[in-house]
Amino acid sequence: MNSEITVNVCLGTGGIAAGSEMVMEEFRKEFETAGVKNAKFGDRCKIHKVGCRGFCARDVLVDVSVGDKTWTYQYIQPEMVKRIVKDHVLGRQPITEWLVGDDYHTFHDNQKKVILGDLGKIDPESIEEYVAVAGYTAARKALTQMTPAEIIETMKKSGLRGRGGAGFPTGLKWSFCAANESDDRYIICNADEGDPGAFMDRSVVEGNPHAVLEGMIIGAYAIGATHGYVYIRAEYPLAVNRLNMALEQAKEKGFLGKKLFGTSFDFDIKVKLGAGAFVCGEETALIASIEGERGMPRAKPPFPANKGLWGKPTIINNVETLANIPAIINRGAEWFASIGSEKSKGTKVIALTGKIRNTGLIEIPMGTPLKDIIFNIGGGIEGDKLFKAVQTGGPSGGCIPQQHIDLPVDYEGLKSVGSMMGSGGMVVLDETDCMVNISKFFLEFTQAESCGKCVPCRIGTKRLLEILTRITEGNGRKGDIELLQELAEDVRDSSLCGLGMSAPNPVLSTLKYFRHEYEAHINQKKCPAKVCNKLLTFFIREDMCVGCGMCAKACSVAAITGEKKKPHHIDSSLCIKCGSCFDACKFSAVLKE
Amino acid sequence: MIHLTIDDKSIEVPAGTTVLEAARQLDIDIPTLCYDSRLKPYGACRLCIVEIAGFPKPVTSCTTPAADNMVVRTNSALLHRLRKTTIELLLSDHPNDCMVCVRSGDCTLQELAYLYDVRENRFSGGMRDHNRPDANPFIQRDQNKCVMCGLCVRVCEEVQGVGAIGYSNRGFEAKVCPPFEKDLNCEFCGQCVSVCPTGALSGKMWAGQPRQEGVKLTDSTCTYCGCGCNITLHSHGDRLIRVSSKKTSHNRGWLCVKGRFGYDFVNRGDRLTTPLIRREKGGALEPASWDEAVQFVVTRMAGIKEKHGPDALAGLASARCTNEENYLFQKFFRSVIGTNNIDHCARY
Amino acid sequence: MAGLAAKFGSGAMTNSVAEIAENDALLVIGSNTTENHPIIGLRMKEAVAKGARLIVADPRRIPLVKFATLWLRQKPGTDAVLLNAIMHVILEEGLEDRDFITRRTEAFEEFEASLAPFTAEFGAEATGVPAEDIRKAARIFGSAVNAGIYYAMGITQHSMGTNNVHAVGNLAMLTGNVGKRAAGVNPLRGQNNVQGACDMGCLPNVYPGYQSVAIPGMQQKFEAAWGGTLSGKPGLPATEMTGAMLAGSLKGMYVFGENPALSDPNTSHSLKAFKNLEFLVVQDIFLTETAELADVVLPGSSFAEKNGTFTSSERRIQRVRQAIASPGEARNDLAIIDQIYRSFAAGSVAEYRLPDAAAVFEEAASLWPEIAGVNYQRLDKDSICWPCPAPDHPGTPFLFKAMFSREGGRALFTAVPQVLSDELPDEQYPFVLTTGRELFHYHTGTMTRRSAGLNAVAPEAFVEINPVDADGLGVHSGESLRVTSRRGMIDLKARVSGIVPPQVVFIPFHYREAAANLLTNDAMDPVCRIMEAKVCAVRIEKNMS
Amino acid sequence: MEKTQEAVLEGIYQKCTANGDNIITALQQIQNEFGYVPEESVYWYADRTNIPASRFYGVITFYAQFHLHPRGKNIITVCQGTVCHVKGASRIISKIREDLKLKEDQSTTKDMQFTLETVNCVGACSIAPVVIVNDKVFGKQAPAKITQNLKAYKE
Repeated sequence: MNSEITVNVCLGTGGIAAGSEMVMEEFRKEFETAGVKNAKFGDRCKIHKVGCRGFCARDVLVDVSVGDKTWTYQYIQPEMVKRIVKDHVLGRQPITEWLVGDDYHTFHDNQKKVILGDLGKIDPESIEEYVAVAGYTAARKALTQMTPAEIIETMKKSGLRGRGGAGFPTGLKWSFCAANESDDRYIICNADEGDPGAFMDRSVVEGNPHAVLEGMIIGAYAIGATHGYVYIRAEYPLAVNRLNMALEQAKEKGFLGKKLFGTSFDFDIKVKLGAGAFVCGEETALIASIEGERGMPRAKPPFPANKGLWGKPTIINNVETLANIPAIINRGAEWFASIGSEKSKGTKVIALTGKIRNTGLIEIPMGTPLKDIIFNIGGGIEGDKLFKAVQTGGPSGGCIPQQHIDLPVDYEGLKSVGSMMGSGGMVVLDETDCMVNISKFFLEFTQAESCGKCVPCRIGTKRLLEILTRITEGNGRKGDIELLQELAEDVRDSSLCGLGMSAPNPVLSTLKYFRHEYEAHINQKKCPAKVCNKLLTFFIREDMCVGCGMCAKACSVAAITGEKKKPHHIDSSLCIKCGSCFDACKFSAVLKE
Repeated sequence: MIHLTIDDKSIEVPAGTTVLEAARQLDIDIPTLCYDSRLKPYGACRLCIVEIAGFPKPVTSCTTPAADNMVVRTNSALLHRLRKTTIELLLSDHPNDCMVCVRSGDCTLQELAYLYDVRENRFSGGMRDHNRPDANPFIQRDQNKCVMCGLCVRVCEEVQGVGAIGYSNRGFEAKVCPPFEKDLNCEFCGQCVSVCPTGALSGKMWAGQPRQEGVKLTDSTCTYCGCGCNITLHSHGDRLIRVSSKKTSHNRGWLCVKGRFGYDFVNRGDRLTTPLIRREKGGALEPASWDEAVQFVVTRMAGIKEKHGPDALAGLASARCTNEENYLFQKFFRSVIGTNNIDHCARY
Repeated sequence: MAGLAAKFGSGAMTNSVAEIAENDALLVIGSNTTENHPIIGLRMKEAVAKGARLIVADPRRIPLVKFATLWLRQKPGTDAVLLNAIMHVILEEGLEDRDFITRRTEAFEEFEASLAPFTAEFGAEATGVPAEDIRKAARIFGSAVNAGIYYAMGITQHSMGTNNVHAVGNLAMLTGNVGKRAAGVNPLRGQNNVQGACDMGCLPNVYPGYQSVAIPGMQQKFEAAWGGTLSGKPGLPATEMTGAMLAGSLKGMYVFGENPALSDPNTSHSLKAFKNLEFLVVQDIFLTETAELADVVLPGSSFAEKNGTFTSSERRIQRVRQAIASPGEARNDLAIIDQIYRSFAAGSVAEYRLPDAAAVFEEAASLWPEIAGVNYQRLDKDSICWPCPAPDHPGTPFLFKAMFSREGGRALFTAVPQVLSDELPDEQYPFVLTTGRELFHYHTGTMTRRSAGLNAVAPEAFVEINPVDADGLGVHSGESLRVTSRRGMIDLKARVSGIVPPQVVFIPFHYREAAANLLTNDAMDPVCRIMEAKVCAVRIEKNMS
Repeated sequence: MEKTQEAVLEGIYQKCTANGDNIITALQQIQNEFGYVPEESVYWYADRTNIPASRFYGVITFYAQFHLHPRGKNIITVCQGTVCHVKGASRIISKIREDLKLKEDQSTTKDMQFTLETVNCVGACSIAPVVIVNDKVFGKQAPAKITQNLKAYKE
C-alpha cells in the first residue's frame, strides 16, 4: 500500500448494496483516463477494496489518502467520483461538503477495536495484506513456541467467553474437549448467524476471514483436532466466497494442510453451507446438519466436547470468539483481561440497528453503558422520536426499556434484566413500535423455526403466537396475559434445546416492562403505538388531501371514494385496515387512530 | 457400579444406566410417551423430566445417565405443572374422539390425560390436518393423532432397517410420513403399529372389532416360519380379531407381516367344516358324518394292509402341526399299521 | 439334515437365535433370511449395527445384501466350490484354528488334501465370484472371533445338497466356530415345526429323538413302550413315495396337513402319482390341491384351535394354546388321529374323545432322553431349548460345548468334490430357474393366499428377470412370459429387476395358478433324498396368447 | 428418467462419495443442477446410496433452502429480519404479491417469470428494508420503490 495515492472503498454487503462496486469501477475508469494523460500517474495510485468499516448508514464510504493524510467521504455515488478525482486526487483540493462530519468521529472514538481493527483497512481477499498486519504470527507462535496446555491456560486466564450467546468460558470448554481420550477431534466454526438483526459474524468473515481461520488453527492445535469445519449460512454468498478464497490462500502458504509451520501438526478446514434452518445455530443441531441430517437437537449430556461430530469430541466456537484468539496469543491474556468488566472480558462486536441515527457495526468494551452506545455512538433516535426500548439477543433475547438505560452491556447485565447478549444484535425501538407486535414478530419467527421435535416448543410456541395474534387483532380475552405468562414459563422450563428455552423471552420481557400495552390491546382494544391495523381506524384529513387519488388506487376493496382534485373519503364499513392508503399518500393526509 | 438416590430410595446401577431405567428398577413410575427400552432414547416428549440436585432446571430422565451420588426427585409441584402443560398442549392438537378410537383403553395419551386430570383445555387453537387416505391393506395411519414421539420412525430404522417412514417438515407442521407423502410401501411388519402410543397407527383389520369388552387374550406361538415367535391371540367369540406380541418374549415383541396380519385365514368361509367322502372312484367328494368317515378310513386302510402288507401304506406328517400330533401320527403308522413309511416335507 | 448328523451327530441349529447379535462375522448362504425368517433377520441386522461383518452369498440380490460387508454372487449350484475355495484361502493364509482341529475333529489330513485344487482362481472360474472377493470372504470369516454360518433351502434343495451342508460344516470346523457361543452352523427351518416333526420321529429311518429304526436295541425300546412288534426296515422318504405310487407298490396314503401336490418338484409327475393311489386320506383345514384328489377329507383344526407344542429352528419347545373353537364339524387334529388310531386297533369306530396333549408330550419325553426334563408345567412358564435332560436343567442354547454327539465325540471332516447341478442350461433351455419364497406368502399359500391383506400386496405370480435378458426378449415389467422346462410350462408376469443376474430367473412357488414346481427338477440328492428345486433349465418366451 | 439426467446424478454421486459429502451437500448440488429437487432424482440417489428416500425427503422439507417444485426465472427474496420488519417488510411483500398477482398460497407466477421468497435476515440491516432480486441487493426499499425496481426484470 505504498502508493502515493490510495482510495479505499468499502466492499461489504452493506457497501455493495449502496453501490460501492460501481463507485470503485468509476475510480478505475477515471484513473485510467487520467493515467493516459500522464504515463507515470496510473502506477502511483491504488484503488483498494476493504471490508465493512462500520458506519454503514453513510455508505458508500470512501477514503482518499494522499501521502500520509487521509480524508473520508460519505454517501458517495458513482456520479460523484469524477469530481473527487479531478478536484482532490489531481487538484489536491478536498471537497469539504462531501467529507464526513464530527458525528463520524464520535461514532468511532467511543469504540475499542480488537476484532474490527483491521476491517476497513485491509483487502479481505489478499492474504498478503493480512500477513502484513502481523497475520498468522499468533498461529506460528502457538504451534512453535507453546504447548496445547499453555494455550488453554492462556485462554482461561484471558477470561474469554463464547460470543455466540451463552457466554461459556472458552478456555474451560477447550480443556473439557482436550481431556477426552479419543483418536480424533473436531473444531467447528459456527458462522450460522441466524438472529434477525445481527450481522457481526457476516461482516467479520467478509472483512477479515483470515483472522477466523487463524483462530481455528490455534484452537485445533490446543485441543488436538486435525479437521475443522466452518458452518456458514448459504444466505451469505459474499462471506462464503471470501472464506473459500482465504482457505485456498492459506493452503498455498502452508498455513493449512500438512506439517503447519514446520511442526508435525496437520490441520485442514472444510466449508459446510447451512441450508436455512435457524435451529442449526444450536450445537447438537449444527452437528446433525454437518452430518447431513435434519437439524434436530438432541438432549445434552453428552456434550459435544465429549461426544460431538461423528461421535468424536468436538469444539464449536462462533466467529467472533475465534477472531479474538490471535490477538490474545499475540498480546497476552493479561492485556485481554484488562479490557471489559469484571466477569465479561474483552470487547463485543454489536450490530446497532433499528430506529437509530448511526446504524452500523460497532465494537465496545464489555460493560459499556447502554446509553453511551445508543446516544453517543448511535447518535440517538432517528427522526428525533422518543426512545422506547432496545431489543438485544434476537429471538432469544428481550426488550430493555428506558428505565434500564444505564445498564452495563455485558453477559450479566443483560441477563439481569431478562434479556441476553445473544450474538450481539441491538435493535433500537422508538415510540412508534408496538411491543405486543414485536413479541408477536419474534414468536412468528421461533414458531416457524422450531424443529418440531419436542412438545413444548412445537405446540407451545404455536399457542403463544395464537394468543399474541388474537391480542393484536382485538380479540384478546380476560386472562390472556396470565395465560401467556404461565405458558411462556412452562415452555422455557421444559423445552429440549436453547431455541425452545429462550423462545418465550421476548414475551416474558415485554410482559414485564410493557404490560400496559398488552392491557390496552385487550381491554381498550387500542394499539398505543398505532401499529396493529386491526385496532385502528383510517381516515382522510380534508384540509390536507389534494385529491390525487393515489389512496383510492391503492385500496383493494374500493373503500375510498372522491372526485379528482377534491378531498377523498374512507368508508370505514368497507375498510379492511390494510394500510395501503396510508403508504400510498404522499401528503400524509391519511391518518390512523 | 454407580450409587444414586431417587425419591429417597437408594440404588446401585451399572455405569451407562439412565436415570429413567434406574427409577423403573425401583418401580418408580415416571410418565413417558417417546421411550421404549428396545430403542435409543429420544428425549422429545418431555414427560419423563425429573429434578436433579445441582442441576439448574429439570432434565429428561430417559437421556440422563445416572451419576454417582445423584439425588433425583421424580415428582414435585413444578414437574407436575410442566407435565400437565405438555399433556394439555398435546391434547390441544389431538382429535377428541376417544369414544370411537380403535386404541381407546390401550392409549398412553388417553391414560395420561386421565391421570393428570386434563379436562377443558386452556390452549385450544389451530389443529393440524395431516390426514390422508393410505391405500395399503394393513396399517391405518391417522396422523392427526400423532404425538411425534418418533417411536415408529426409530423402530423402522433401528430395528427393521427399512426407513420406510421419516420425519418431514418442521415445527407445528412436522409430521411422520413416507417419502413425498405417498402411500406406505414397505415390509408391513407392523413394528411401528406395535410401538405407537396413540391411535395414530393401528391395524386396518382391527377396525370395527371389539376393543376390550369380551376380548380374550391367549399366549401362543406363530404358525408360519421357523423363527417361533411368541404371539398373543386376541379373540372374540370364535373370531381371531388381532395378533400382538409381548416385549418380554424371545422375539422381543417383533413380528413379521405374516405373523402380525396374516391370521384372517383362520376365520375364512371356505374352511372345511365337515368330513368329505368320495364314495366311488371318479365320483365327487360328498359330505359325510365323522363315524362314516372314520369307518371308511379304517376299513380301506385295513384292506390295503391285508392285501399288500403294511409297507403298501404311507403317512405324510406335517411340519406345520404340533409335536403331539406328529408323535401320535408316526406312532400310529409304526405301531398299528406296522410300517416306517412315514415322513414329512421338511425338505421343501 | 443328514449332512450335519454325519458330521456332528445331530442336525439342527447348533446355536440360538439371540446369539446371532453377538457374532462378529456372519456368513449367510442360500438363505433369503429377511424374507423367509424375518425375525432371525432382525438379529442379523442388529449384529451388523453392532459392527459385525456380514457376508452374503446368494445369486440373487436379496434384501440382506443391503446390510452386507461383502456380497458374493455365485452361480446357482456352485455353493460347495465357493466354500471350498474360501477354505483353501483360509489354509493358504494360516487363518485356520489348529488347536480346535487337533482337539475336536478327525479326518483333517484327507480333507486338507482334497482342498488342494480349489484355489481362489479355480473358485472364481467355477462360481463367477471374483477371486479377490473369495479372499476377502476368507479373511473376514477366518479372522473373526465369533463367526456364525446361516443357511437354508438355498443350499440344500440341490442334487448335491448334502455336499453343500458338509462344506458348510467343514468351514465352521476349520475355523473353530462350532461348539461355542455366538457361532456355529445354523440351518434355518422353513416351517414353524419342521424341527418338531423331525424330533418326533416323522422320518422314515428314525424313531422320536433320532433313534434309528435299524438298531435292534432301539426297536425293542419302542416295542416295549408302544406294545406290538415294530418293523426294523427303514421306510420310504417322501421323495421316493412318488415313485412308489407310480410303480404301484404304494397303494394307500394318509396326508396330514401337507400339500405335496403343489410343493413337490415336477408337480405334474406327483399329481399323476397321487391319482394312481388306491386310497388317499387328507386331513387339513382347507380343500388343498392335494385334498381335491383324496377319497376322504378330514376337517382339522388351525393353530388357534388346539393345544400343543411347536419346536422352532433354534430347538426351542414352545406352547401352542387354543384361543377359539373350530368351525362346524371340524375337529381337533390330535383327537382325529387318536380316534383313527384306536379305531384301527379295535377294528371298529372307537368313540370320540379329546386326548390330553400334555400326556402325549410326556410319553414322547419319556422315550427321548434329550427332552426328558421338559414338561407342560415348565413350558407354561417359559420355553426351553433342547437338549434338556433333567427337570432342573435350564436347556441348551448352543450344542457340542464339550463334545460332539458322534461316537468318539469328535466332528468329522468330509471331502467335498465339485458336483454339477443335474440339469444345466443348454441351447434349448438357456436360462437357469431358481425358486423360493417371497415375504408376503408362505409355502403353497394355503393360509397366506387366503389372507385378504397379504393377497392384496402380493396378488399374483411373477418371474424375476434381469433387465439385460428382458431387453433381449423385448419384454417389460407386467407383460406376460411363458416359462417352459422339460417337465412343464407356465405363463406369468415378468418382473424386470437386477435382483437376479443375467441368464437366471426366479419364480416364487406359492401360486397354484402358476405353480413353479411344474417346472422344477425332481432329481434327488443321493443321501438325504432331497429334490433339486433350486436349479433347473428353462426356456423363456414372450407370451403371445 | 432421462439418461442425461442419470448421467448428471451419477456425476454428483461420484463427486460426493469422493469428498465424503453428505445428503445435504448432494441435495444442494442436485438443486444447483435442476433448479429444484426433482422427486425422481431423490429416488435415484436413494437407491444408488442405499439410504432410505425418507431421509432425503426429511432433509428437503426441513431446510428452507430446498425446493420440490420448479421456480421462476427471477427469484425475489424479501428480508424479514427484525429491522426490516419494523421498517415495513410486510407491506413490501403484500405490494409485490399485488404487482405479481400472486394468490395467498402461490409463490411463483404462472408465467414462471418470478418466484417470491422470504429470508430470515441477510444481515444488511443498515439498509433495511432489503429486497434481493437474484443476486442484486436493493436497500432502503418501500412499496412504491420495489414496484419500480421490479419493472427492469419484467419482459
